[in-house]
Amino acid sequence: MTTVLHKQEQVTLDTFLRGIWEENPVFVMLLGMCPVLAVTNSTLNAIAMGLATLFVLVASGTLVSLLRKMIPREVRIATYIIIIATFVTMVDYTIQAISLDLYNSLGAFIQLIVVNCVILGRAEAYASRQRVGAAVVNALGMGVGFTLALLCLGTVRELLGAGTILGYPIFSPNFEPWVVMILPPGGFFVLGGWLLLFEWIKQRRERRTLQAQGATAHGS
Amino acid sequence: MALTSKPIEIRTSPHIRKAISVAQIMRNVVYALLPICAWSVYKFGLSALLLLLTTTVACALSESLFCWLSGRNNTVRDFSVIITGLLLGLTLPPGFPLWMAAVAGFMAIGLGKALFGGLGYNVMNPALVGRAFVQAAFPVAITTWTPAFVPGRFSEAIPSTLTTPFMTPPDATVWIQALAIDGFTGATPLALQKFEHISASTIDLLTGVLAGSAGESSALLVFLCGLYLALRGMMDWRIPAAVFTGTILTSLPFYLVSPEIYPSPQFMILSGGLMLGAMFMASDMVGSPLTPRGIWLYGFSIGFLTVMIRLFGGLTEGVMYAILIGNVLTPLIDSVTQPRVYGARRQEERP
Amino acid sequence: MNLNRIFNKYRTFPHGIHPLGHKELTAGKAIRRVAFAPEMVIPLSQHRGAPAVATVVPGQEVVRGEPIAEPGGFVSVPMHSPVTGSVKSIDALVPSAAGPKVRAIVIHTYEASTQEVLYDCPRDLESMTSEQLVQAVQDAGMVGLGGAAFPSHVKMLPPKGKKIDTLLVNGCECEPYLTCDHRIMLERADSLIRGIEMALRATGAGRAIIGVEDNKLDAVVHIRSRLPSGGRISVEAVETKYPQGAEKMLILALLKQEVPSGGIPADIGVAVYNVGTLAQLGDLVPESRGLIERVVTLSGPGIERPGNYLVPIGTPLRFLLGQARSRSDANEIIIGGPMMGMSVASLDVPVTKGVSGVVVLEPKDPDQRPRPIYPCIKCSDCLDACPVNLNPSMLGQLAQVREYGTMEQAYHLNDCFECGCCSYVCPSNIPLTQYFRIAKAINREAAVAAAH
Amino acid sequence: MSEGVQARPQTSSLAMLRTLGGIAMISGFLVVLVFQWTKPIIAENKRIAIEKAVFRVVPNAVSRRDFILAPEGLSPVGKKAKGETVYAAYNAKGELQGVALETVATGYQDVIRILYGYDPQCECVTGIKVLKMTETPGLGDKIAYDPDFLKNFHGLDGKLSADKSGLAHPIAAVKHGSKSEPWQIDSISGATISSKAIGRMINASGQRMFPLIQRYLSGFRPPVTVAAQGGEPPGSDLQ
Amino acid sequence: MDPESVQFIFLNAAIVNNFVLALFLGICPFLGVSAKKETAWNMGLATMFVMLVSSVCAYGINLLLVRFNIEFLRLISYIAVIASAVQLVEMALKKFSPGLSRAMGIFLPLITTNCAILGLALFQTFREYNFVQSLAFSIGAGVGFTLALMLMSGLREKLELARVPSVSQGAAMSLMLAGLLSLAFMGFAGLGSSHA
Ligand SMILES: Cc1cc2nc3c(=O)[nH]c(=O)nc-3n(C[C@H](O)[C@H](O)[C@H](O)COP(=O)(O)O)c2cc1C
Ligand SMILES: Cc1cc2nc3c(=O)[nH]c(=O)nc-3n(C[C@H](O)[C@H](O)[C@H](O)COP(=O)(O)O)c2cc1C
Ligand SMILES: Cc1cc2nc3c(=O)[nH]c(=O)nc-3n(C[C@H](O)[C@H](O)[C@H](O)COP(=O)(O)O)c2cc1C
Ligand SMILES: Cc1cc2nc3c(=O)[nH]c(=O)nc-3n(C[C@H](O)[C@H](O)[C@H](O)CO)c2cc1C
Ligand code: SF4
Ligand code: SF4
Ligand code: SF4
Ligand code: SF4
Ligand code: FES
Repeated sequence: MTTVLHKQEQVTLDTFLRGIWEENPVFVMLLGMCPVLAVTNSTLNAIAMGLATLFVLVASGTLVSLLRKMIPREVRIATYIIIIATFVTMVDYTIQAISLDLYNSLGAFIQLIVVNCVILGRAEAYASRQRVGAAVVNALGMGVGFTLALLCLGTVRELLGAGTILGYPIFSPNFEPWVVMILPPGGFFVLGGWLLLFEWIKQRRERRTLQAQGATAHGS
Repeated sequence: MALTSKPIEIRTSPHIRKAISVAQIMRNVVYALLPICAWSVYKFGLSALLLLLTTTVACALSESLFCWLSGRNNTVRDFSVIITGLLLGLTLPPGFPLWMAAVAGFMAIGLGKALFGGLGYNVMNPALVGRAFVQAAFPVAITTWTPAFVPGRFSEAIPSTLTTPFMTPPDATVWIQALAIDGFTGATPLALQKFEHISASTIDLLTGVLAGSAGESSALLVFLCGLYLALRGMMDWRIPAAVFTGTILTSLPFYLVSPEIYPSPQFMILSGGLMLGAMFMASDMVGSPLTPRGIWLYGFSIGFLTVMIRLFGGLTEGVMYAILIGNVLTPLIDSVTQPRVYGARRQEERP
Repeated sequence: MNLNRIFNKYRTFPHGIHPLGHKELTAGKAIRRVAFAPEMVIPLSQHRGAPAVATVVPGQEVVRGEPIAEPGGFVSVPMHSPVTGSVKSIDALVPSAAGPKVRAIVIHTYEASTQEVLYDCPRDLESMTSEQLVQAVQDAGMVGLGGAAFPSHVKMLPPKGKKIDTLLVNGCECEPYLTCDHRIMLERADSLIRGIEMALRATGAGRAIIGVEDNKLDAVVHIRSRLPSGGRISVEAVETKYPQGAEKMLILALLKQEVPSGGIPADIGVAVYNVGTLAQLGDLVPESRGLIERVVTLSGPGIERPGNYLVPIGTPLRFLLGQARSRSDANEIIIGGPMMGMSVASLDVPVTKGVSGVVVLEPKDPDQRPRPIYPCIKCSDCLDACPVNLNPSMLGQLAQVREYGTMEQAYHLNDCFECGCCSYVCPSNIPLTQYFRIAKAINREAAVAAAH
Repeated sequence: MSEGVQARPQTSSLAMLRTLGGIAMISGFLVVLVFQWTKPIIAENKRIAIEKAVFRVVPNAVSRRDFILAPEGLSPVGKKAKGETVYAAYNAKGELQGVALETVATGYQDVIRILYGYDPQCECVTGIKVLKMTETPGLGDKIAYDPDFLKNFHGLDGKLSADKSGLAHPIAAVKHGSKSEPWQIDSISGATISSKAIGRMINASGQRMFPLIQRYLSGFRPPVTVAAQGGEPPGSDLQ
Repeated sequence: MDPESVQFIFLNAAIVNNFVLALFLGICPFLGVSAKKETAWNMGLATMFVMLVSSVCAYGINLLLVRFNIEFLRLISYIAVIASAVQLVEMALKKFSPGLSRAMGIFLPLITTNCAILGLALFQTFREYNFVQSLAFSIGAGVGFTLALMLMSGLREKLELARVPSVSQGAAMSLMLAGLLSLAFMGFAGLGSSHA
């Protein structure tokens, strides 16, 4: 078996930060959308889902990276899936043990972490090529990025849809919740809204830089 | 000769145009809606007036805002946004809190129109997008109906109308009980028919003395206003015709089998928002198909879906959702009903 | 859709539009001659096909009716001098209605030039074979006077394997303002019938049907009263609707047949001639004369003395409009009708064989007022107007994003004959027809580029 | 590029199997480990959940025992009998306080699943608890917490008909404010559909199950010791 | 309609609780492959087909798992068996119906590991559907997925000709459209439940 040589990445702060901003799995790469939309109707669910995904990302990344020299190319995807499914099953039972209510409100989406493209994608594109250290840091970054994105959605949806954050009322008791936000359309709208906001900021910044360049060109 | 003294214009053929433009059509639709608005103000008083004003102003302001944000010319003057505002107001319950109505107007334009590029590019009826949004956001407020012809309605608004923004409206039942109107249950004719199997009389439906949203009441008036537009060629009469056909053909078999449970086709057509929906909302050309066969299919689907939702769905009224579904079906309908071009060879003759 | 369709008893085609006719301005005005212009301009390419080749030299004297150019090929026709005078120049570049400058023969008119045609020679039609007849038609310089100016003799020879069995005579005159065909049918019915019989012989067709819109029932009655016995020729009224006069629509209305997409009428055994064309044929061929004048309607709100004029070919527009007293605030001058005609950029453009009318519009006309262009609101009015059942809305949207290939492949762009109905009805004021013209031109260029 | 040009030696099937097998072993080991560790905790969680629910719908209950009830007879859970699982609830003295039953129907959005208590003595419903629903928040979901609505089920009439084959009066939800009989449920205003679904499902379940409960009433013997009960809950959504 | 009945399960999975628009399953392909009607249709067909296969597989495996009391291996075995079953069927398809295989070809591997497929298998297990119910559920889910995909692709094709503001082009627009579709589908709530 030949191992294709990949450039081994130095572990830097960027290895971690990349997953949070530049390559944010949700807002930039649009991966793993189903859990993002499905479980973010409350902040608690969002956190739980994020942590569960984070755990599976890190654990499977570690294992894949450790075993990367031993896994034949032909069966690598199958191997990754089995590894991921294992950790997901572990998380699944752990959450059941922690709280049945939480488990019920997350529904099948904990088990569906298996097919979350973020995890398989990381295993295939990064962990299988990098040393354990880099793989873990990268997975951590991605997991935190994913969790943060879930939080972005979860807080907005819970705040508007129920007037609470983590179950604690934020507004005056008479606040009229916008029920649509915790219903399916609300998930799409809030994620779409975040993307619109980011795009708007991006375009504005580009315009500003262009203008700035134009101004300096004039000045010189 | 004087002829050369002035520059002559060069245009391409055709050099004449039918003397009717988009702004003109839109203005006439507004005219056609005014009698309906007037009737609803007469019926529900100050609250209805404030509601219509709020939705219209909210829509117009949102349109200006989004035009400004995207650096485009302000398009309020083409009047289409006024139609959106008025229709939105007409579909809401008369006592709907004004702040929610403003949210509806903002969503109608933002989510339903500006997002896609404005007039002509929206995929769904903006007014109904606005209404569907608040229906999902504030399900309680939007199903709270108040009685018509309340004494003193011109001097005093329904309490829920003036709710503080972002707050829960006061319970309407207290106010209604205080009025002590005989037999008012807060149920629309459709709800009565669905849950109690009591059909309102045709005359009541035609003249509209019953509870319901500001615009869903007098079927006759709405019909006449729509007729005006159709006769002036500013609305495609085939769409309402197809909606009515679809409604009748779908509801008739049920009615014939068990008239004690299922309502008659004429009740179906005259009750709820069907008349307003068919005449003014399904007929919005932007969201309806282009092809002749497509137009019939579209109208028929709306009639069919309306009856299905009314008879077998959870909601009492299905017109809004039927039209929205019709709107999203439009691209598919269009693509399967392209007309046969003159002289086109038949399939088997193709090489 | 309109109720008219249900109550009208005359045949027609689906869709189309009903613009205001304005025919009352000129319908009652008998054909009158105009004076000769001091200088006549005769472009060498007034027709479809190859340009004619000049046979005169500068300074040469010509008499009215004398050939001055010979055909440049089979799909081409000779030219004849409309006046007696001297050739001032050949190959001069003069403005054309379409815009670019074209080559032309310029003739200086002698003051003494008379209306008498000095160059003719009567002949016996009965003894001529159909080949000889076709040749005679070409020698007469005849092209379609209905607007397209396609050499008439070409249409008499169907492509191999095809046979013409029906002659349709197009007396619809569906364009607003124009009444020249109407006057010809009223005033020259006998010439028309002579021309039809000649065309029947030349093509070998068994019958001829004259189609006339029902706003000209007087013409129907008049022609019926002059028809020869035998029943080979008949007159049918059709509904007044634009573009009833387009040959594909007329064929559909009268014969319930469709010309296959991309084909010509000969494919289904039909040849279509304009009434003016055949009336001229009936006059010219027996005398061996050439086409040197035609009836032109001058009309529109910008004209003080509207009417039908017999205009020598080559008369510059400036001279003609002076004769008809054009108003000074006229803003748009159209050669042809307002639906399909071209607005001219220069008054030095001469009247050519294809010019059926000159319409002068004014800015205050309600259908002329400038309006903003809106996005397509999908009102489907254009689909209900398009006589060939295209989807102009979709075509227009595709044109705006420059999807010209898709327009042709998926939406039958090439079946559009640019009648203008879609632009006419569009409430958003989108220049649809113009888009389609551009799209076709671009596709043609792309195809040419691809062939090389 | 040089690696690409070299023919890659085929990985032997043995190597593949070895790897896959190894991975499978590891994962099997991990899963079993976690499963074994969490099993008792989860079981305990489920037991508490069921007990909470049962004790909520049957007042004064402190212990429970699960039975399978079918027209053919009553048998304790565990024996492979076919029928519906019911939860008998007992007070501190070991007397039968009531029976908790599960039932479903479609509400406004989707299926609603509830647990409700039935007291064979008074022949009435003693309470309900919504186990699962997706009704509209603020409207349909009031069936779970609206005190006025829940009051309907404190002593809702479920008397058997004379021939003991069904209910004397069908249980049904009526429009808000028009309850006039003890077997009627006063609907929530604005959520008639959800309320009617509750009425419908209790009626359907009651018509079938109440006669059986009455017929086999003597079979509902209390557990031997209160604490010994529990164990694996029956397969159900009850958690 | 009885909530356990086959018709109800079908209708519910296809429309009322549409997999994509109400349950958020299969969002990635829904956003990724809905730009053109043609590809959307092929993707829909492929998904329907894989759903049917995986539903049958999952039903069979679950019987075994319950029989041997090893439910904790459910997730691992589902995903492994579904993946290999689709692989097998794909090979068979290539052999017997190359045309169909070409149309669905590129999508099959993509689908195998997506939430809609695994979600379907898990849901039918949680809901304890019998074999016929599982079939109805999988066909309904497939039809619903295809419907959502076709509607979305129609809208997106139409909007390709629109003057969309630069900010809302791309993924944000697709999500908003999905939200609007989901909003419109709320009208079907409760369809099929009787209210008498
Ligand atoms: C390239 C070309 C070739 C044609 N060939 C023939 C022909 O062979 N026979 C015929 O009868 N007409 C022929 N036509 C004439 C057309 O059918 C038609 O009568 C002419 O273009 C004028 O039609 P219009 O005024 O409707 O545009 C041809 C036209 C064109 C443009
Ligand atoms: C939109 C359109 C309208 C036309 N209208 C007329 C008409 O009213 N009368 C007419 O004779 N020809 C009309 N034509 C031209 C005819 O199609 C056809 O070319 C002509 O009748 C052939 O006769 P000709 O070659 O003698 O001119 C129209 C063509 C088009 C494309
Ligand atoms: C967005 C929306 C959500 C609704 N949700 C529910 C619901 O969850 N449960 C319910 O019974 N009715 C719900 N309804 C109301 C029903 O459609 C119906 O109008 C109501 O049940 C009739 O009850 P009433 O006669 O007491 O007003 C909802 C209505 C809307 C508009
Ligand atoms: C006959 C007719 C009906 C219309 N109906 C609506 C409508 O229901 N809702 C709406 O927002 N605008 C309506 N409009 C206005 C306009 O078409 C609408 O704002 C566009 O959808 C915006 O692109 C209507 C216009 C006409 C001519
Ligand atoms: S000039 Fe042309 S368009 Fe006008 S009537 Fe004659 S044929 Fe028709
Ligand atoms: S110009 Fe072309 S597309 Fe427009 S109506 Fe005429 S034939 Fe149809
Ligand atoms: S594009 Fe127009 S002008 Fe050119 S040949 Fe075709 S019909 Fe004639
Ligand atoms: S007539 Fe104009 S606005 Fe109407 S559909 Fe056609 S192109 Fe669009
Ligand atoms: S996360 Fe559901 S399909 Fe990708």
